[in-house]
Amino acid sequence: MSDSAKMTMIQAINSAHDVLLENDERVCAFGEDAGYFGGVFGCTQGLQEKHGKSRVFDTPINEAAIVAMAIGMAANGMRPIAEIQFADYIFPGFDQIVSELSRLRFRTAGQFTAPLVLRTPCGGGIYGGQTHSMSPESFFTHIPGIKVAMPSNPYDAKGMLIAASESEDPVLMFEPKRLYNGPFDGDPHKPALSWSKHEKGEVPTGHYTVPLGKADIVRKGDALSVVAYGTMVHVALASARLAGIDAEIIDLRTLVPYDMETIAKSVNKTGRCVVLHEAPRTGGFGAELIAQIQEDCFYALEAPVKRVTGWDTPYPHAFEWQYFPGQERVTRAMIETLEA
Amino acid sequence: MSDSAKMTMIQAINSAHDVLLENDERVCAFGEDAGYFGGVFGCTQGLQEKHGKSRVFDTPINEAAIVAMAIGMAANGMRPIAEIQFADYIFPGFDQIVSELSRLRFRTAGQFTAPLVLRTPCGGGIYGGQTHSMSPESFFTHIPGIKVAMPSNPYDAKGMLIAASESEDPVLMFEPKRLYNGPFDGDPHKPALSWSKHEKGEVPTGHYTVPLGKADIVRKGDALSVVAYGTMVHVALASARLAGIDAEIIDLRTLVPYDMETIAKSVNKTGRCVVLHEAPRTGGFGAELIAQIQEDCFYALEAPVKRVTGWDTPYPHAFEWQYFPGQERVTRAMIETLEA
Amino acid sequence: MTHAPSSNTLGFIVPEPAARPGDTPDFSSIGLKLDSPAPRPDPMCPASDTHTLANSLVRVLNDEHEAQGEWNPGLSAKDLRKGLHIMLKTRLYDVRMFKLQRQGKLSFYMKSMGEEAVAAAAGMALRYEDMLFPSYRQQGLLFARDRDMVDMICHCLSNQRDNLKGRQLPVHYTWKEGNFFSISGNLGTQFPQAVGWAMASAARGEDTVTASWIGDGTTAEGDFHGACTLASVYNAPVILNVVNNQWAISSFSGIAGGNNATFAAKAIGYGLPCLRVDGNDFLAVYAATGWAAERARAGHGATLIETVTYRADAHSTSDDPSRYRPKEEAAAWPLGDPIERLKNHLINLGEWDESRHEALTEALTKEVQANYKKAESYGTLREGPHAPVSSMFEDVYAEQPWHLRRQRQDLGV
Amino acid sequence: MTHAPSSNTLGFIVPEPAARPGDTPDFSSIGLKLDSPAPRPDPMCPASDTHTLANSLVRVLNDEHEAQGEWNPGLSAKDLRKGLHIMLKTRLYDVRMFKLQRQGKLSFYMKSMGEEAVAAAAGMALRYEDMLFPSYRQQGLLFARDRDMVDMICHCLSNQRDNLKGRQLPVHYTWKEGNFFSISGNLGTQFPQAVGWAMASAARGEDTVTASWIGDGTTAEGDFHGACTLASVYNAPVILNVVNNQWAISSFSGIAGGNNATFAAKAIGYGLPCLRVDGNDFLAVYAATGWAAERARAGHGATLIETVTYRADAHSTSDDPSRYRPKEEAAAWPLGDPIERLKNHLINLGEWDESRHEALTEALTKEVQANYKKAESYGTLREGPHAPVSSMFEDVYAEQPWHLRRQRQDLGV
Ligand SMILES: Cc1ncc(C[n+]2csc(CCOP(=O)(O)OP(=O)(O)O)c2C)c(N)n1
Ligand SMILES: Cc1ncc(C[n+]2csc(CCOP(=O)(O)OP(=O)(O)O)c2C)c(N)n1
Ligand SMILES: [Mg+2]
Ligand SMILES: [Mg+2]
Repeated sequence: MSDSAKMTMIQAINSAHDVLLENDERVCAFGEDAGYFGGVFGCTQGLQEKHGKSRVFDTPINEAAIVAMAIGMAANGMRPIAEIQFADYIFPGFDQIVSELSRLRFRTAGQFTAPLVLRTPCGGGIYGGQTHSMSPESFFTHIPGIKVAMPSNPYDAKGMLIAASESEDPVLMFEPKRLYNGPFDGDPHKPALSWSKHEKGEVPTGHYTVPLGKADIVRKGDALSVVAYGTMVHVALASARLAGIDAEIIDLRTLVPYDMETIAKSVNKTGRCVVLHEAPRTGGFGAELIAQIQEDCFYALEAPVKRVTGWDTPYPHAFEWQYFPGQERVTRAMIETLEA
Repeated sequence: MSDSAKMTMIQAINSAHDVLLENDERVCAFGEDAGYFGGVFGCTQGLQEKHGKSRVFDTPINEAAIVAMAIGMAANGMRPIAEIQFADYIFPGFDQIVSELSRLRFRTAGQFTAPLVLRTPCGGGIYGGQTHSMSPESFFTHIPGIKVAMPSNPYDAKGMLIAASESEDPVLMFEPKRLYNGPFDGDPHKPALSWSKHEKGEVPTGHYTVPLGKADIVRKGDALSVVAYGTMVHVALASARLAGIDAEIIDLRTLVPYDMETIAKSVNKTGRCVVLHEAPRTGGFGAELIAQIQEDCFYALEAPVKRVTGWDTPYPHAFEWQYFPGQERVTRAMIETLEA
Repeated sequence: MTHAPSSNTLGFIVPEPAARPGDTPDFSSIGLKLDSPAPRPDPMCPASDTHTLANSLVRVLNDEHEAQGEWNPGLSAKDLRKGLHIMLKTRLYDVRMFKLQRQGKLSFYMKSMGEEAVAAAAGMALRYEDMLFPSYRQQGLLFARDRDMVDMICHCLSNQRDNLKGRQLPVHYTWKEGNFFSISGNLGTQFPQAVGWAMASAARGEDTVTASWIGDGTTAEGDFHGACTLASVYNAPVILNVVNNQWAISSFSGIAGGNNATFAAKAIGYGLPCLRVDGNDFLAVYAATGWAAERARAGHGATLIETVTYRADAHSTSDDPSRYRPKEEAAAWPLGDPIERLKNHLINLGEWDESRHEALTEALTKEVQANYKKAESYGTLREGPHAPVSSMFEDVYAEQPWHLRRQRQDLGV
Repeated sequence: MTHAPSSNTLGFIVPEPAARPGDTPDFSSIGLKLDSPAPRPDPMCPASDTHTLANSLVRVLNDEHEAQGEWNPGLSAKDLRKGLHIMLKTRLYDVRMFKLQRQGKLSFYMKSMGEEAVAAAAGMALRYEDMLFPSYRQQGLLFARDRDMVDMICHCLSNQRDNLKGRQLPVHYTWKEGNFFSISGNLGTQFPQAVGWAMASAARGEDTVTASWIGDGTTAEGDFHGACTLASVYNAPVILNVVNNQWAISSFSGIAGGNNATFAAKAIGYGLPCLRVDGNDFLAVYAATGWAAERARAGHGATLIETVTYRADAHSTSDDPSRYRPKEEAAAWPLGDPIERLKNHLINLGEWDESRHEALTEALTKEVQANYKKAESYGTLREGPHAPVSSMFEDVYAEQPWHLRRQRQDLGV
């Protein structure tokens, strides 16, 4: 059994890189400011010094080129892990992801593949304004051929990143930046919490994986099911606890392919469900989950499945907490669903 | 009352441009091959000759630059209508759409706006393979700040394009290319039909609008509701007719903002619903519709809302008709929903 | 500057700056030819006549603080003092705002310290009707156009007087009345938009010019290429400025390709004219901007200008430059400080002196402080008051559609 | 070629080709200096030593069909005949496939008529281990690497032997064993990918080279800029080819900026070396490719090559060029036909004659026909047989996830 240590999510992600770079010479990591500096959040800090400049390096500011370079390298036998500095800035690379990365295996009938990881910090809660706060996961869940994941804690972040890099498929990993340094339960007025006091802040220092495609039931309950991922997992937990609701809370972890088996089992048991995400509502990933839930669990459902989400507006700087789907809204949705 | 004429969808779109260019000197139209040649489908044919090179012109092959140029022009008082040659090629411009076009009014508190139209042919059915067949509308329905539309016939195409260009909001109009030259009911073995025999092929030659945001009930019925848009409207009509199902068929026409009032009224009446689109299933726009339908009509629903969609794969060249959600699958879904 | 890579071993190269923390600053490799002043071609010349300028440097102020050479715009002492005023105001504003961020009053801030001449001189060289598409480091343009500083601070505080209703990060100004476009947080996106704006002006037969600014790092984005392509193809009346301040965030200009060619040289491949300018020389930036504006206004199309300068402070309040470059680098920067240089030039001319400078500094410091106090009276980010919460659901569309109305109601506002 | 735009009225310019349908073809403006042959710099030279070549033309075969000058690669008669063979095979294959599309056997086709030398010569100049990232107009590379023509046709027919299982449009070949990447329908995307591939080769210390090709129109895409930036910054062993065949679909090279600078000149802004080559001169393309490959293989990084040629036929089977350019334009193209020129050169050398040429033409025509017959026996797009329908759900992911399994079951396959 390997040793473990208290880690923040940043340290856990850093450690995943380190393990991967150590174990597999095909792995390399790059991105804007990701080399010498180690990334604006420090996720690759110290790794260039340790593993060398051709393994961990800076890139020009061109997200399309970053993705394309990663595709070319991955197709040619490497295992790149590319950082997009903020999820808000992934869109110049969208074409390379939709048109190229996701289809390479399919259109070449498996002759060429691009097993790589794109990772990027997402979500609000740090007063980043509309260009440092987006949760754009839903744009990517509609792309056949890539896997999409979002961990909610250091343990999962490391295990999923290792699993992603070892997967034969391209994986896009969104990292809720508000969770980087501590869990966040949606209450901005409370002092910041630390991962060191959280059980998922205890992270093995060596190699391990958390499988993609498997959700985690983070709280057992019988009254209703809550499907969440990323920061919203913590908001759901706090809301249920504070309101004393016997909610079963599912941390989805992987969005594509999502763990419908776990969701359906829970919803078939509880008969009620709320789906949460920070991204805007219309066309958000919650819609997909609900469409599938109502199809697979229709006869068990005793109330409509509610969504609690960000609004259909850009993330407004001054209204961070009116935008963020916090405890009040989550609790209200749970109660309404219980009473419906 | 203005005169009317038989028009294909291409001619109707061309006529909309013509009317707009004639009426409003702020209007201009451009795109790859859209100038001298008049577009690879002919949607702007003859317009450069008639209105001049500074009104209708060719662009470099750079979809990001096309969108950006249109934004700059629109912000500076023009009313650009830009063609993206195929919807499959819109993604290099995705960043300009998500990060810039959609947010300009919001982030400037209304000081600057970009009232422009992006139009692009979408959808399969012409053996275009995976890069000339996409229906990417769902990527855009998750972007607050733009309107998204997809007409299903020449009359609507012209009226909606004029409405779009006269709207103060940016509008993205998807044109199902399989409908350009005639209605298509999903049966590839039948000889191609012509718009000249279709009532919606009769198009006023002058100015008129079909309002954005309003769905069209193209067939009244009591047994179940079918929500469709674009080519799938015709497939739904043919399927209901051939199977003798008393379906109410709603041509959504505008996806954002969608006409929930019309949908809810119908579903509350019929208690059953099927949602159709050609785009892949996971994260498709059908999911949004279903999530909202089950929320707003939960107690009226007698069966789960089914989706009939393209598969979660790229559009495969040789399996055009196995991929396309044709009459057989649509009929089956209607029957299953009726029997559920 | 263009050279064959020195390696002939295999493996790819990751460029490194000449100095990292602990090293002695070294600017010998950046190819500044300070001795041979660049000639001034006729503004209506063929683009190719400017291409040798890609590897030289347009300068007016020499090391003795004299204005010299063909590029000397011959500004009056009054205008020179105005330039100094704008730059100094920019710097003192920045200093104060940065400090206020540290005190928790603002969420974020970005200074333009060391590169104030870029915006101040361009702002003065352009006409008020000329349209500006700046990046986040040209706040000087606002001062050049006399924007109310209280309004600027109110924006940075996201308070109830913020003309952007609290929707944007600090520093991301918009000011339509001043012909100042909306600053985007997304790098490079405004460059091709500026070309579109310029084309619309041209289409209406106006003789206004549009100018845009991006950083050295941002030239790597696809939008840079799109802008240059559009500007070249359509002969748009636009000035495309690359502010080469040597650094992106932690990555130096070599990571954007700056080791292998100047940023001005990128014009050559588009057949655009280019100027490479001493960005810390107020007069040179003024003259170069004027040259490009005159050309564009006459229907001769776009110019790419590289202003060579140095980001003398952190990238933003989120940054710590001592982690990736020597602390002494700013002081070692061979082109000096733009304020000092213009000040010394004015003193040389007998049109300024140390005590007037001190007095101005003090007056501006007080002005900034007073303006801050006034702005704060309209609220702060943390304490409010802000725009009404319901305004968050406005301006997404021209009219609020049903789903946003529902969402607003759901929030109870 | 770089010049000041002639307009000095306001309004933007939309460039027009010199001739439209009905006009007399006119290539006087495209700036081909056929008289002054380009010098051949040392392949290890500084990039800047090549930059004057951006406005000249690397040629070996003169108008008298003699091989001359520094760039003459001195190929053996055997190799010259091989080149001729590849080009002729490409052309006859194209002609036949185009016709078959017209007969409804294929859904779509794209010829490379008039520009066969580009792929044939590069294919021969590179090593088999060198990696190819072509566009859809370099089918000649496959012939240069002796790909089985039956396999190629089976792909175009989407039949059961199609190595892409019917998933791709015709002409969008992939052939891993031949170190031939997947052709994308999306323009330009493969250019920066090729740089990434090259970097991986370099990282492993291999001395293979990667080559990619895009068209003149495609240089406008952001990915072109991304590729050049990456290639320059990381000194990647890659050859970036711009095939300037004068036309995109209906838009001429001026709409991509080609009126204001050559495509080769775009290298200058990246500090990359460039070569501008007579693309209809088999020997020149061979020599230029060899030069760039030698440079890259030695660790001196990337080269941008512009091959100047002419798309002598329609863009694709969906196109009708007579609607936007004079029918006689191909015949008026000043650089002639690549096959004719190499043929005449061989005849000049006494290594070929008309009757051998006729015999080869006949043999290749028969070969193509026989291969088509054979390929057709494996099925056609319309009639099948194809890969099993269930294969549509494979290769989306390495393993089929539950939702695709469900969808497959839903289709009943
Ligand atoms: C598309 C995009 N990618 C990344 C970022 C993050 N980012 C903000 S500023 C910056 C560095 C920009 O450097 P440069 O262009 O040189 O401008 P400077 O800050 O030096 O003025 C980066 C990478 C962004 N804002 N937008
Ligand atoms: C991203 C993208 N935009 C548009 C198209 C449509 N399209 C296909 S080929 C073509 C013209 C390309 O011209 P060029 O690059 O000169 O190549 P050529 O066909 O002449 O070899 C266009 C516009 C596309 N395939 N991909
Ligand atoms: Mg910079
Ligand atoms: Mg071409």
